[in-house]
Amino acid sequence: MTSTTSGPGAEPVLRTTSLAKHYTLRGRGRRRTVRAVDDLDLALVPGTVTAVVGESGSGKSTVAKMLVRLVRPSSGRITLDGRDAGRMNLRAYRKDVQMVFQDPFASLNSVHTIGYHLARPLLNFGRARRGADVAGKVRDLLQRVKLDPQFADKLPHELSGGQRQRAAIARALASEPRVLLADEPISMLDVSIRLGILNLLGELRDTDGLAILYVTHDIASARYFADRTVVMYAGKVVESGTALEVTDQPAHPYTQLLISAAPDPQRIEIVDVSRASSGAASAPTDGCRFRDRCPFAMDVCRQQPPDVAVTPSHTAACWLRVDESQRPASGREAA
Amino acid sequence: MKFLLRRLGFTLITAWAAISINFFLPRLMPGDPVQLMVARLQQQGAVSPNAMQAMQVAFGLDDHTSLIVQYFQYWGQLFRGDLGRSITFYPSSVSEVIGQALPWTLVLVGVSTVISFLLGTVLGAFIGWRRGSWAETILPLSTFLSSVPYFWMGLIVISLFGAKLGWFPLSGGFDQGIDPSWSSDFVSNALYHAVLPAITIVLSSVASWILGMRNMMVTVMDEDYVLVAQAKGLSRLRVLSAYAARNAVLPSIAGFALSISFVVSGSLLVEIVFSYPGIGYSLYQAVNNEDFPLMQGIFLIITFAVLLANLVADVAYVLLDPRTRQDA
Amino acid sequence: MTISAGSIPVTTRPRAGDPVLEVRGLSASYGLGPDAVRAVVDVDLTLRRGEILGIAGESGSGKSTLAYAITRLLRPPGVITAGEVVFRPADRPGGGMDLLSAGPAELRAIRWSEIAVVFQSAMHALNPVLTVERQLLDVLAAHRRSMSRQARQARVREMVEMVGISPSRLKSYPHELSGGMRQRVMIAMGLILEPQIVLMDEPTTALDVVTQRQILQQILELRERLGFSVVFITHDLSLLIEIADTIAIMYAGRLVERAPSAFLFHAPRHPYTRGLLASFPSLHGDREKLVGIPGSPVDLRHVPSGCAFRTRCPHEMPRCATDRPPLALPVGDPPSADREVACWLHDGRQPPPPSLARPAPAARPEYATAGTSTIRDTRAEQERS
Amino acid sequence: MAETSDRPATDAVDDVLAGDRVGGPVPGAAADPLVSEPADPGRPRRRRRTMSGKFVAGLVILGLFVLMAAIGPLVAPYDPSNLGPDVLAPPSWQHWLGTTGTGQDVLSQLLVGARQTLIIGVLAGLIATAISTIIGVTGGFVGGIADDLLSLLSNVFLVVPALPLLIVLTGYLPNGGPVAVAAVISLTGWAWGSRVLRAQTLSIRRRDYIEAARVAGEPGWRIIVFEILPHVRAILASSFLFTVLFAILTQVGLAFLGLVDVSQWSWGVMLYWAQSADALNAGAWWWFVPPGLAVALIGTGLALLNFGVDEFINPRLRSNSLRGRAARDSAGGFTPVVRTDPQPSEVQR
Repeated sequence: MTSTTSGPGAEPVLRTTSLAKHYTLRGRGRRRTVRAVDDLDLALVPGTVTAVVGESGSGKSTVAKMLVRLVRPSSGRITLDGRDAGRMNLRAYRKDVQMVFQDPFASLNSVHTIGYHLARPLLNFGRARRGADVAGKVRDLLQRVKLDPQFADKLPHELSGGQRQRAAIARALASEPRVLLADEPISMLDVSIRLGILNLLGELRDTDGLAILYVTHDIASARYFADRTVVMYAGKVVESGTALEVTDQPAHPYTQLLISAAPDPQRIEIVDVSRASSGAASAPTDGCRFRDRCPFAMDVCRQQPPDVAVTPSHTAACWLRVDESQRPASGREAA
Repeated sequence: MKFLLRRLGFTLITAWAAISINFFLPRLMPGDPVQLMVARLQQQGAVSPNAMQAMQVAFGLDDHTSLIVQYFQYWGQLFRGDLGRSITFYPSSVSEVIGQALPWTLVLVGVSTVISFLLGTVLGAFIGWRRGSWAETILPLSTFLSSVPYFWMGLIVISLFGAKLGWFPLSGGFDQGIDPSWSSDFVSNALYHAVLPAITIVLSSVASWILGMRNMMVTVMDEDYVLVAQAKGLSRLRVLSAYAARNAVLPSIAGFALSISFVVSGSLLVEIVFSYPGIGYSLYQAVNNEDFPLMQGIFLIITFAVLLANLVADVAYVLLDPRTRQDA
Repeated sequence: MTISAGSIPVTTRPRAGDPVLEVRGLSASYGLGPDAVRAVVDVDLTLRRGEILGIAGESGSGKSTLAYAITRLLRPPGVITAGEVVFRPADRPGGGMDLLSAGPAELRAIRWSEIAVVFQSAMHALNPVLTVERQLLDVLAAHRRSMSRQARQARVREMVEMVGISPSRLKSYPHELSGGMRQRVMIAMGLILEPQIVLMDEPTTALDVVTQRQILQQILELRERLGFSVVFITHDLSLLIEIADTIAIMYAGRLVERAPSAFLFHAPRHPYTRGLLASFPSLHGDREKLVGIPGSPVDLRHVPSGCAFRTRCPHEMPRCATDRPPLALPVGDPPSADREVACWLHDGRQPPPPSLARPAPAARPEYATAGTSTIRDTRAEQERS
Repeated sequence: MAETSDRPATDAVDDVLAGDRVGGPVPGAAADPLVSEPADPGRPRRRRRTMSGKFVAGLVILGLFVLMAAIGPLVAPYDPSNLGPDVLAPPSWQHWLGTTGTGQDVLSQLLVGARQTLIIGVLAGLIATAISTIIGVTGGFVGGIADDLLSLLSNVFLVVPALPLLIVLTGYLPNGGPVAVAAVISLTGWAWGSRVLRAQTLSIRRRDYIEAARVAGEPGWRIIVFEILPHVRAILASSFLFTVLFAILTQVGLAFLGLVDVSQWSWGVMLYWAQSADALNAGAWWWFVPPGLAVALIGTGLALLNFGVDEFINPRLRSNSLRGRAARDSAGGFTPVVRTDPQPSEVQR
């Protein structure tokens, strides 16, 4: 019944169109443009988790920061329910779009109690009025993230990492958002409690129909938690599809590399990744950005590969997926 | 060398600011500074027309050109080394007065500051290295020393080593009987006179270098690379010098800017106590005689000297820290 | 293979599998007196020649403290309060030396030449104001005094090439290198004296997965070639299972389980180990709901009585609160399994829950043995030349 | 007064415990090694330990001087300006600290002068700290061109030698009261604090909790007041103490040169008269020693207090508790072995 308003197939609540962020680095005598994010089309659907997977320097965190409007996009559009986010009042926008930060040891201010952290957004977004109202709502929020209500009076340092991250999630929920951006929400936590946090977010997706963006470097956790996975490399999306498709039948050489490099106790054969040079920092800014690390690189890779549909829900931006006859003459670039 | 270029730019801007302050201050003060000063000087006796003239020139009141024109004229004079005429030592020019005093100060303050910096840094490195050892008992003492006014320390040193023990002369830069020259007699006499003021400056300023270096050392000792150096089985000396102290000294050098103007200010007062024939003592005489051209000239010269010292520190910093050379 | 003419008689040459480092009853605290935090308590461990011994644990498990206590590199207020760390050098058969009673000079001589450390963050572990070459040469200057200047430089070049860095980068300062390159430099530095033991404290945690994999491969290859033993410390158990021969799991400063890695992965005996294994989502198969471990990692300032894990354990029994289980061979496993667990479920008084009683895989995995003789040979050759 | 540490400072135990936590930074979570981080000010456990001996000693010394400033003029045995018959008398029962060249009572001058000295020091400290907070925190928070200009300004003021500038300034200003002197001193004394506060604000501004507060809908002013300022408290305190010390030393210097109203008793003015009357050559140590010693003591008190604050900001600066061989081992990079636990028994095997 809820399938029209949430879950896969529903209308996206938050959309980006050709979103880009370019930084200009000065120094060394010349200017250098870093294309942190380029030409990003993303759709966050209520009741689903979209994972953005990539290494450091892939631009994945910049995506989250642009979506919560902490970073101003260089070009492109963000729309919330079809409305241009750039024209929306910041507070009205953030009422619907909230964020959970990576490091719960850094995202809570050590001088304020957990209760203060939760009360502030309640008041700022008009979800509660001063007085007893706030205390009750704070209790509700804590319960939703499975924390004891007495945590309201504690300071962040009295909590463990997992408890802090739950408190941070509770804060993000205070405005009753429809979109939750989670930037590496478990990477700073102990292994044994990571799944607890992911499961909590998963429950929120199911019960509240939240659209969740899950930014991570860990493709296995994306496979576990996400409905869709988007793989980014050096600011560009190289592959996207359902989480299982992307990890089980990776279509892009970069995704394949990521998967073969990930720790995997069940791995049967050892994959040799020693030839793949590392680092997205020096990636080319034109054509396929992965080509200097790609074992299959061809001349044609100097040109931006199109998004090729592998299945109806799965695309990869790679010339290998384009029939040879369809590829542009490679000699042109070489000349 | 982007870092050095930036520091050079900063130095130029600061020099420009100091010069401009020097120019505008008397001109923008409420009331007529010359009248004010004449009134003050007249309490002490008659004002010579020459002094009046010197003051009017200093404030640009002798002719009635606009402020902007005066500003450029002022710059022109500066480039010719013309800082106006001193009232105290009329008809000597300010440049002459400063020219006579400056070498004394440069040698005394310069050498004492370098000694103090080196001594304090070495001591601080050692105390920070041997945390918890007896060496730390120096800390309270140096805390006390760093709070002592320089000139008062001078008074104590004089009364102890000069008046009471008679080991060193009480004041002056050299004995009256000897004419300044490069003879060994004169040089040794001057050095003899410089011992007490130098001890005063070192004693008063060394403490802050010790404390600063000790704190940096303690912080750096917690860095992983020091642990690695120890894990590598390097000798104590190597760990201390190439790893710990080498890194800890960088902020100390960077902090030179913070302290050098402090030390110089204090040292000027030390000269006064010792009647040492340097810039500080000239400043004292200028203050006592309300000799504004001389005061301003000295302010400029001291600022330039401090800026120069800072530039030297910057160069040292670049030589010691490869990270600043990144954009070379 | 030539029979070594070096000082080591062939007959007593240590074999792969002999202990090279034995830790007995090691305890370490932060601070002294009643406020002291006991970070490592009564740990027994044996590292064998050519072996990769993995130590896994979460925050507060004491795994890093253990590693640094072994080398006596624990910083103030860290203090070692009990135990022995016996290093058995290959060239001193039979006799070992206790690192905890050794003097500074002895320790300094052993450090790096026999026991090297690869630190977690190469960014912070390299001195920012010295060139990479200088820092590598430093080691040789301290330990190979008789080596000529040219020989030292040649050795440095050889080492960086071995870890896949062009010698042209030797004049670089650490900040001019990428994270992966810095970590390689650290590894080259760790191996330059061909130590018998290399301690690796989360050597790849700060790196991207691909770089991490490359560096791990390199470590494995170099071990094949040089035959050193590795103590590999990490929070990432899934990684450890792939590379380690033996794995020790720590919780609240104590060892709770130790087993060959295949046994540990397929047939964990401690509920904590099992919980940890279930905390890593798989890259294969069906998506099942995993739960991790309830509760929070232990706070070393407030360790529960008895078994420290009981407050998070699904199988807690009354005696867990009062008696601390000893580390012992689980009842039901043959002694040849060479494994230990500290859990009352395996003392034979009750059948362990099925999830903790799976049969171990038949064959005991062998760790690499090939390199051990190689390292001795090169040594001997060096001594002759 | 070195600047605070380079790397995030935490309690050593916490360092190690936290170091175990998932082993350090994750790709992309670059720690900024060039910023300092004050220890959580909210921790009562730490606060208790911060009350180190140095801090308490500083408090006691300063308390005594504040008391002196408060009741000094009331308990002074003589009018400090009263000329007495005993000229240049050494300490005696009539005059505990002797008399000046004109027979004035040194003890009375010292007691009365405390108030003026302290008022100018504290006033200058307050004004300078206010200026440095406004300029430093604003610059650090706002960033961009405004920040560049503000930090250039404070750097210029930092480098220009204060005393000669003050001499020129006070020379042109008619001799003013304590407020004027304090104002002029604070004009040259704000830059240090501003620089440190700016650096701190700059590093805090990039912390996650500031961005999280923005996302939680907090307005800018609330972020400055409730999120940033609590974290610069310690630095604010340190900067204030430092400036008070600077102001006291500077005003003593100015008074010594006769650049303040020398008819109002302060310790600097006492030294001015002692110098003018050539007390040194007269051997009248009781004339110039007490005021200088008082300045040095009050400075020591401030510096000790500052140590307490510094150690609060950077707990690593605390003295080590290890002694003897253990300390030597630990300085040499060898963890001390202090066998407090029972020796390993042959157990469980």
